[in-house]
Formats: sequence, structure tokens, C-alpha cells
Amino acid sequence: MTIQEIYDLLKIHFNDDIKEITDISNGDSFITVNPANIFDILQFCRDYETLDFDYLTLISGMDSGENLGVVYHLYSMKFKHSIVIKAFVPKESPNIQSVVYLWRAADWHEREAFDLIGVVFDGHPNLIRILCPYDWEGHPLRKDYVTPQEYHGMKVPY
Amino acid sequence: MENHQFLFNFISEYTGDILAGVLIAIIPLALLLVYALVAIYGELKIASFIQLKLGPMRTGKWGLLQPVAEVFKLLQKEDITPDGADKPLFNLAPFIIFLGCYAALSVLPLSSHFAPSGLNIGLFFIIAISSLAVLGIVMGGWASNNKYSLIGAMRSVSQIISYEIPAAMCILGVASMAHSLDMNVISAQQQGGFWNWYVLGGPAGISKIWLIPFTVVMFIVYFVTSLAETNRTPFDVPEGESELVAGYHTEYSGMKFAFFYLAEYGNMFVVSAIMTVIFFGGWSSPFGDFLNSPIWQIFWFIAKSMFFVGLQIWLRWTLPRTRVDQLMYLCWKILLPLSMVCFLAMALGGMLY
Amino acid sequence: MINYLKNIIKGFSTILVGMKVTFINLFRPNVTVQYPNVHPLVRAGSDKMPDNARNKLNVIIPKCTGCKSCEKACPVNCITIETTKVASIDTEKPLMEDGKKRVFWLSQFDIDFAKCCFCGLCTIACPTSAIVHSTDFEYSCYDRNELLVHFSPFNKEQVAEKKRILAEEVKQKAEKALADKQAAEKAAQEQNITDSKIKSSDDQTSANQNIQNNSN
Amino acid sequence: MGLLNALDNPINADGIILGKVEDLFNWGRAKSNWFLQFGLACCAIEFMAVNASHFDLMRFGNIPRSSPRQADYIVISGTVTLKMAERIKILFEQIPEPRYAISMGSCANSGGPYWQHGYNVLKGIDRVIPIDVYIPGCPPRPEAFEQAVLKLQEKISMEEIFKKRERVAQEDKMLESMLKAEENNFIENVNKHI
Amino acid sequence: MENNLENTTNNNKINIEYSQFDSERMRLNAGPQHPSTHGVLRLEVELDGEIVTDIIPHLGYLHRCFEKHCENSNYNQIVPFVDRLDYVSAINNEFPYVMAVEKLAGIEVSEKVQILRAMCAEINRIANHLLAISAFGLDSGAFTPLLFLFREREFALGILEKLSGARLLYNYFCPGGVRYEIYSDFKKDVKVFIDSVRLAMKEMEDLLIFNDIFIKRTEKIGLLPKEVAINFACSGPVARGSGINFDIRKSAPYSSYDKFDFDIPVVEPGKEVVGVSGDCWSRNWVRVKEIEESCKILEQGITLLPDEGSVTDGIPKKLKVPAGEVYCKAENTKGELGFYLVSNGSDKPERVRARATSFVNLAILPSISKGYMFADLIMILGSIDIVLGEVDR
Repeated sequence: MTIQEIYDLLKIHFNDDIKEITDISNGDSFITVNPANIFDILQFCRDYETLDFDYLTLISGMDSGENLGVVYHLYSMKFKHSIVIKAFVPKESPNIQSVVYLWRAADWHEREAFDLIGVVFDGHPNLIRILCPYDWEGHPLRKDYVTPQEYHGMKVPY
Repeated sequence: MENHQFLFNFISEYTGDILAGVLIAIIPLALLLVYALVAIYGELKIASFIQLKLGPMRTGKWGLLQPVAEVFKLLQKEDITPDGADKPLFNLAPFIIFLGCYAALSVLPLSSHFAPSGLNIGLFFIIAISSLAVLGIVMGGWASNNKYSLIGAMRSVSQIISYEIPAAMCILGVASMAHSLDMNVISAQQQGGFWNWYVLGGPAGISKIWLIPFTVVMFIVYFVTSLAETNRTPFDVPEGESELVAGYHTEYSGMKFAFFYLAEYGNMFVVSAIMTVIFFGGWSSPFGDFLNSPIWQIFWFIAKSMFFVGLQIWLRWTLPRTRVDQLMYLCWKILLPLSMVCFLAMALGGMLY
Repeated sequence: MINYLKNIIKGFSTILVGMKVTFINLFRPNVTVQYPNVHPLVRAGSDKMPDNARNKLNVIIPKCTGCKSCEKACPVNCITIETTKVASIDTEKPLMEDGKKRVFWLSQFDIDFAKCCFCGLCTIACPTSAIVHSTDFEYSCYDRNELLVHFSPFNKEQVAEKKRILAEEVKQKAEKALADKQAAEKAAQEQNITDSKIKSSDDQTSANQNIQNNSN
Repeated sequence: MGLLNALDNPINADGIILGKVEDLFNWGRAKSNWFLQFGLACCAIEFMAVNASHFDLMRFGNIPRSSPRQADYIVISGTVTLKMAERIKILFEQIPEPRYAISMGSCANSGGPYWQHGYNVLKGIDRVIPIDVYIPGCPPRPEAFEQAVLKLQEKISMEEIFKKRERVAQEDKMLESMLKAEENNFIENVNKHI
Repeated sequence: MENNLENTTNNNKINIEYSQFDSERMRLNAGPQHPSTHGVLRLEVELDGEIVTDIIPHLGYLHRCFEKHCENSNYNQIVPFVDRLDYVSAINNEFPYVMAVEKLAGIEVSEKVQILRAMCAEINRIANHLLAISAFGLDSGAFTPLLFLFREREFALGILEKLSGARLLYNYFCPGGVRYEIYSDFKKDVKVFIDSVRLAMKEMEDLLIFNDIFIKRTEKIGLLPKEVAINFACSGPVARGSGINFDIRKSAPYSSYDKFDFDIPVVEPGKEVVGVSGDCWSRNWVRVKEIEESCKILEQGITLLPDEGSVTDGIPKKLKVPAGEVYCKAENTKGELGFYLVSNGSDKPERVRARATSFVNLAILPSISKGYMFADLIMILGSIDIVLGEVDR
């Protein structure tokens, strides 16, 4: 199914939560979604028989200026089609529901998004840092991030 | 066999019994140290040639002085005793392991005219001494206060003790055929050509053909247990490189580690020497009386032992490592029944001939 | 019972097969390349180090125009270049390798090989291929500062002297410019004086003509 | 280096090897330098290639040891992150005393390609442990690593064992004299004030 | 999800009623420096005697801030950083990144470049599988196979060095083509390389793969059922070892892979050579078979690669990437490697997110190695074949 048909299907089921579809000529077009009930939308994508997105390719966090974006790339083994779903979360309260209980692959992706971007995933079993040291302050991939001068007695900048 | 005391009587006339004993004891020590250097060099070179590389080349002519360089380096290393370790056990462990391997050399008959101690219950002494090494390994593993060495020590206890039973079975099998535990007597019986060797059924005439399959299987069982006894591949589970970092001697450095290193090669020599004595006719030459003078006998004894050491080194660079429970399965479920069946047949053979 | 025996036979036979393989390899010629005795450039066949191997960078200063495109192309910013303009009054008339006139002196051209990742992007970006990969890879050292290699041919004094000449030239130009300006002003004043004279003379002449006209 | 060459080819040293005991010890340490089997990143793969049959590191007497207690030198082959730096410090301190360290590759020398924006990367391992030989390259060629091993052997064979005790003793004497001098003028100040 | 994993019936897993014993559990650190953790990965293992009851992998010891660097360098400067992600198969990393940039910038690549790229990727895949199989053998204690297969790997590195100038991290692909021309006897070298790899793999099957001790160590261990593999989004040999027929070269053919005919080795639950589908042995068997498939591709590549035509003049002098975003994926040696590229029109990308296969495949380790022995845990980790540069990015 092309992304336009999927968009229409989703529009029917979650009419106002699906915001809009922006198609990109030289890349993949994506569907922007209201982050409030991201869990139901993704569960629908996984369980609906004509969509059947059983393979979560990627969850990536993004710092697009004023608010944080969370991008879900889904793929279906059976129908061999893929979809990109975006949800924008305000910087002050970057909470979004976790999808660990839909796909076990989401566990580490979400921990990395929390670690590097600072998006808090509610309902995640153990949301701690995964790549940076556990006592690291700040979220490095934010646009306004300043590298600390010193860590455990070692000078960080060159 | 009186004349194996030949050297002892010769020296004791001049120096009295105690000093003669000490002098005699130095000979196996010298043999062991020189053998260790040769074995270390051999292991490096055989491993490298199997892996199509050159091995040590730049110390001495073909890397001949590499073991010498290693000894000098190990002399200078700092001897670390980790603070968590309990000092006496930690420092005593390497010497007990070396003791286990050096003591076993005392009963091995080098030639008809010379055996360091010529004990008449040699084989029984060997079985007793070989369990001393386990003591050293457990002391080392437990005392170094390191989780990896603890797991290594526990594994090695279960491995060596359970593999001693099939080994004892094989030794008793040969002892029952030779009607004696004295290793000199066993070697003497196997004189007169390789067809008299116990691996081919012992000194009796043509009628012992039915024994040959059992003794050959007994030899293979004994070879496998000897690998397990010295923690060599495919049974180097206690100091499994890729699992337990370095097993029970993880925390040892400097000269203490040198003793572990030396004891490992010493054990290899002891075990292969026992194999040559009970199965391949100790110091007797394979060509009957040709080349059978006492000096040649020493050569034959060492050549056969070195052949088996080479076999163990060759196996180390071929086979992967078994898991601990597969190790136990192999010992209790396969080696023990096999050795019992062969022991029965050899005892029957012993009664007949 | 049967697969118990089959298990033993299979286990034993695969071990013997494995030992056969290592026994064959025991007598195969070794593939080791003895580095200190045989240098990788002179080895035979496929072991020879190819000539486009990306080892230590080398800068051919006569070819370098100081355009800093390699500094911009480097993903790691380990090249630092500082150029000073060639003063026209400079006694030494520098020429590029291909005869053109040199525009910039390379007062500093450092590559920090402790940071370089040997990706070769600078050699691609360089218009005159002044920076190339040499075949030297044996420069490991005891002290890290030796890895900061200075390719510029000038030492401190020469650079200072070049700067002094440049400053002097700039000063001279400034003076000349000043002098020119004054001369221009003087000229301009004379100009307008003469203009006014001419104008005045024109006026007179025109006035004369007017008078003449009037008188006619 | 006298003994080093003579001992290596005793035949054309016509049998007699002259040299100090110190040379013998240095020769032993230089020629059987066991390294710790420890790799970090891409340089570790090149380090495995050096151990393989093509560029055989065992020719120089270097045997891989997996426990730091039995190793002589450690090769920092790869990017050192801040999270890993403390572990490397502990590892290096576990190696018994006559120990050395080789920093292999640009990442270990100075943070390499990650020196500018690598917030989690330690900019050069010599900030944590003393390094004997730096090998440039990303990753360095196996021959470059073997040349570094030769340079380390040179450095070891030129070390002085016995004079070091004298030099350390001299330094201690100087230190004591300095401390005594400080005490004296401290006492003088106190006297002056009283 | 969690519970149906526990009661997978398999005779090898030791199910002990823990309530009977009150034995104390031992917490062990298979720390960052461990001979067989394939780099700097710390496994906090809880052992009950020899049996593993709980594992917590600790990552981040090689986190080199790849995504931060991508935001501060332009499109050509990112290729060296992409090499250093999965440093064992560097060219396969460059493939998806370069295709993503070409898709965004709308650059068309000539036929010859596509075939050359596919051939380089296959040479690099063979080199990676040679290392993966030998490291797996090293974990089980066999040291010699490592050196036999490294001898073949030197051929592969030699070919790629003559092409690109570097042995391990090539920086050879770039948006629009390839950096340097093909050297003269490239095809002859590839032919020699294929024959020697086939010979070596034949020898390897005798020495290690069908060795009874090795089979006992690896079959029926680390069982990964098919649905769990899909749920954990595993890909590559890990997924194909559990019977999932998912290979991007076949499912979404990119570059010139539709011109080659090769098949994908998958160990279906019914049809296994040794052991059960989804265990360590079958994952390794998929890699052994994939080397054979890659040799087939290379052979066809030799005939397909046109001799005339240049591979470097397609590179645009000034790379202009319009705004937009794309997710481009390719079959890396470890599985599906994809790059999510967001560009805002300037010469520096706004966000590059790498979908690292080892990072995703490693997530299955805690759930499939509970109940096995400590030595098996090392084997399971070896069979997943992770590279820490890609896990920690």
C-alpha cells in the first residue's frame, strides 16, 4: 500500500489525531501525528491486517529548533511496505508514551533517544542512559548543548 | 633389578648416602628444566608452523634463545600479591603444583641402569602424586580472591579428580598384565622389539592377538585422560582463555606465574613419560636388542616421551574446547565404561599369560 | 545404545579429520612477510604495498599556492595554514614551480599527524596536487609533539622578516597613497585654479566677445 | 645495544659474548615482551591482522596474554572514551612493574578524527597513562606497528637498571636538603617574629 | 512476550526449580576487557554456579559521538566517519549513506559504478564473514581457524587497498561515484581471491564447522524463535538463522543487485543441516553459506563489469543537496544498515541517524541466554557477531 492510502486509512480511524502528510519529492514522505495517543495509532498500525507493521526499523529523536521530534520507521515483512510517523513534543515537557510493549526492539532505541535528545518515554521499564556515562549531565544532541569542561578529573575539550 | 641402583652405589662410596641422594635428585630437576625450555620453544614453533607463520625468529638464530629470554624477563617481573588474597595459600600454591610434577619424575626409569628412586610400587606412587596438583590449583584459585580464578579452580577440581579414575583403570590394567607395579620391571618385560609392547598385547607370544584391540582402546582412553589431567585442549576448561580470562592463574605474575608455566609443561612430560613406560616399553628400543645399550635406552625413553608431548601440542592447536558438563559426560559415560571393559580383558590376559 | 556408539565414532572421526587438516598445514610453506628484513615496497606479487597507499602526507611547497582548499576539505581540521602576501618591493622575486608569479608566502603549513585520519580528501581537493600521500609509514615516535610536522620552509625569523617587508610595503603604499592624495589635491587645486583662470580668461574672452558683439 | 646484537647471532660473534649484566636483563625484557590481549576499536582489527600469519608478531617474541598480571605492555588500539578511560587506568596499574604502553592510531594519540566534537572521547590516552611509543595512522599499517615494536625494544635495551637506583638516591638527597633548607628558614622567620 | 520465551521446550536448557536451593547468586563482570567480548562491551552476569540467571549488557564504552560529528561536517566529510561505524565491513557502511545522499541530491550513477560498488561490497562481506567465523571459533577455543581465515582476509584487504589506498577504512565511495579508478588487473585478483576463499572454506568445514566438539558446543544453544526475532527487529544472519527469509538485496534490490542471481541461505525450522533452526550453529552456518553466495556474485560481477568508461567523473564538483529527508537501507554484513538523513538545504545535514544492526541484534542477548551455562553465553555472543563501533556509534 502506498503511503497516501495508509494516510487515508489512518485518517478514517483517528480522524483528528493524524495531523497532516508532507510528501517529499526526493525522499520519503511522512505522517505527522498528535503525540497524545501515539500508542493507539502504532498499535493499530501493527495489528491491522492490511498494514501489519511487525518490524520496527528505527526510533530516532530530533531537536528541530523549538520542539523535539520523535520519528518512527515501520516496515512490514509480509507486505514489504514501510511508513514514517513523526510526533512533535514540546521541549518543556518532552513526555511521550513508550511502545516497548508493542515491539521489544523499541527498548534500546528509546533509551538512546532519551540519552542523546532527552525525550522521556512514559511506561518504559528502565529508562536510563545507554551510551553516555550514567552520571553525564545534559543531552548531547540538543542544539544548545555545551560540552562540559571536565569529567571525573579528565579534561574533555582538546 | 639391582643394577638400577648402579649410579647411587657408585656415588655413595665417595660421599655417603644423604649427599648421594641429593645429587641423584638433581638429575631429574635438570632434565625437567632443560625439557621445559625445549617444550616452550617447541610449542611456539609447532603452533606457528601449523598456522603457517614463523614463530620467534629474532632472538638467537631461529628464535632458539626465546625461552631463555622469557626466563630472564619473568625473573625481573614484580611479584604481585593482591591485597584481598590470603598470603600463605597464595604464595604456596605454585610450589605445590611444581612439587606434584617434580615428584612424579622420581619413579620414572630413564634406563635399565638408572632410575632416580627405583620404587617397587612406582605406579601406585604416580597415582597418589598426580592428585597433589589438584591441591595446588584449588589453593591458587581460591586464594587469589578473583571470581574468574574461583570458577576456574572449581572446574579444575571436578575435572582432574573425575579423570583420575579412568587413568587409574588403565594403569591397573597394565599392572595386572605385568604382574608388578614397579615401572622398571614393566619396562624390562617389554624388551625385545615393539611387538612385545603392552599396547600390542604384551610380551606373550602370538596367542595374545585377541588382546590387541583392548590394549589399543585402553591406550586411547589413557591418552584422553592424560590430556584432561594436564588441562590441555580440548579440556583446558579451567584456564579457558576465552571464557575465564586466564583461569586459576589469573592473579599470578612474575616468578610465581613462571612456576605455573613450568609445572604445566612438566605435567605434560610426566604424563607422556608414564604413557611410554606402561604402553610403549619405557626405555626398551623398538628394534629388539639392536641399539639397546643403557645410553641408547635413555635416548629411546626421552624420544618416545617427546613424541607424545608433540602430539599434545599438535592437538592443542587443532581442537576447540569442550564445555564443563560435556567434559563430565565424556569421563563418566564414555571413558569409564570403556576402561572397565578393557581392564576386564587385560586382567583375563594377565591370568592366562 | 546404537547412537551412543555412533556418537563416539562420529566424535572420534571428526577429530581425526581436523588433525589431518592441521597436519597438512604443518608442511605448507609459511606466508609470513618478514617486515624488518623485507620492506613492503620491494615485496613480490600481491604483498607489495600499492603506490596509491594512503600513508604520511607530503606537501610540495613550490606547487602550493596557499589557497587553503585542503584545510577546508579536511573532516578533522588537522591542517593549519597561514599565508602572508608577497610584497611587491620584496627583493626576492619568488616563482611558482610552473613559472607563474607567487602571490602568497606560506609562512605556516602544519599537519598534525596525531589527529589526521588519512582519508585522502585533501589530496582530492587540492587544485595543483601539491599535497600527496608519500610512501613513508615508519615515523612512530616517543614524543607526541614530533607528529606535528611543519612543512613551511621558513623558520621564525624569516617569517618575521617577510611580515616586516610586507608591513613596510603596506606603509610605503600608504605613504604613496597619501602622497598621491596630496598630489592629487594639489593637482586638483591647481586644476581648479587654472580652471578658474581659464574660466576667468574665458569669461574675459566671452566678455570681450560680448563687448565686441555688443559693439558690433 | 652491544649484547643485543651479539646474543642474537652468537656464531659471527665468534662465540664470545661480552656485555654487562644490565644488558642481559634488558635483552631478556626486550625480546620477550608479552602484550595484553585488549582491543578497543578499528585499530584492534589491524592489531589482530598483525598477530595473524601474514605479519606474524610472534617473530618479535610477543605472545598474547589475556590477564594483565602476566602481560608486559599494553597496546591502546582504538578510541578511548571517557567511560573507558578509568578502566584502562586500572588495567595499566594491574600490569606488574617493568611495564610499557604503546598508543596505536590517531584516536589513542590525540582523539584522532573525534577530537573536535567528541564530547565523550578522551583526547589522547597520555592524559591517563604514560605512553612509551606513539604510532600514527588510522589505522596504522601492520608494518608500522612492527616498526613501533622495534622502537620499543630499542628503548627497553637502553634502559638503565642499576644507575637508576643511584639517580633516585641522588634525587632523594637533593629533596632532603631542600626540605632541610625550608625548615631552617621557617625556623628563622619564627625566631625573627618572637 | 516475556513468558512465552521462557518455556521454550528444549532439552539443552537446564530448568532447575530454584526455590529448592537457597544457593547464593554470584554477580560477575565480563568486563570491558575480556578476551571474547568482541571489543569493549561489559556484561554484568548473575551466575548460579555455572548457569546464567540474569544478564545486563552495559554499552557506551566506544560511544564516539557519530551523530554529533555528522551535524558539523559537510556531506563528503561524513564518509570517513561512516567508515568507522562498523569498522570490519567499512565499504558496506558507505553504501547506504552514499545512496541516501544520491537519492536526496537526485544524482544518477553510471552502470559501471553500480557493479563496482556491488563487487567491493561483496569482497568486504566475505572479509567480514571470515572474521566473524574465526572469532566465533576463537570463542570456542580453536585458535588455528582464526589464522587460516586471516590469511584469506589479507587477500581481500590487498585488493581493496589497491583500489582505494587504505587497508581497513576505505573512504572509497562518494556521492556520485567512486574516488579512484580501477587498477589494471582487478579482475584477475578477484578471480584468484575467489578460488582461494573456496579452498579455505572447504578446509574450514573439515577443521571447525563439522568438528564434533564444535557442534556439541553450538547446537541447540541460544535458541531464537522466529516471532521473537521479528519482534526484536533482528536482521541479517541472526534473522536468517531463525528462518526469516529477509535479505534487502532480494526484498528491496538496490544499486545493481537485481542483475546478479544468487540465493539467500536461510535455515528453515524444518530443513536443518545440524542442530535446530535459530541456534548458534545455524547462525554461523548462514555466514558460511553467504561466503559461497558472495563468491557467486563476484564471479558474475567479473563478467558484467564493463572495461571502458570512467568511475570518477560522475562526482559533482559542488555537492548541492536540496532540503528533504530520506531513509535508505542496504544489506550490511551484520544485517539491515540504514541511514535516516534530514537535510535543510545547506551543505551540512541537519540530522544523520544510523540504524546500526549490531545495536539492534545485541538487544536479544539477555532474553535468549538465560538458563544456559557461562561458556554458552560467550558462544551466543559470538554467534550474534557484534562490532562495538556500530553498537555504540
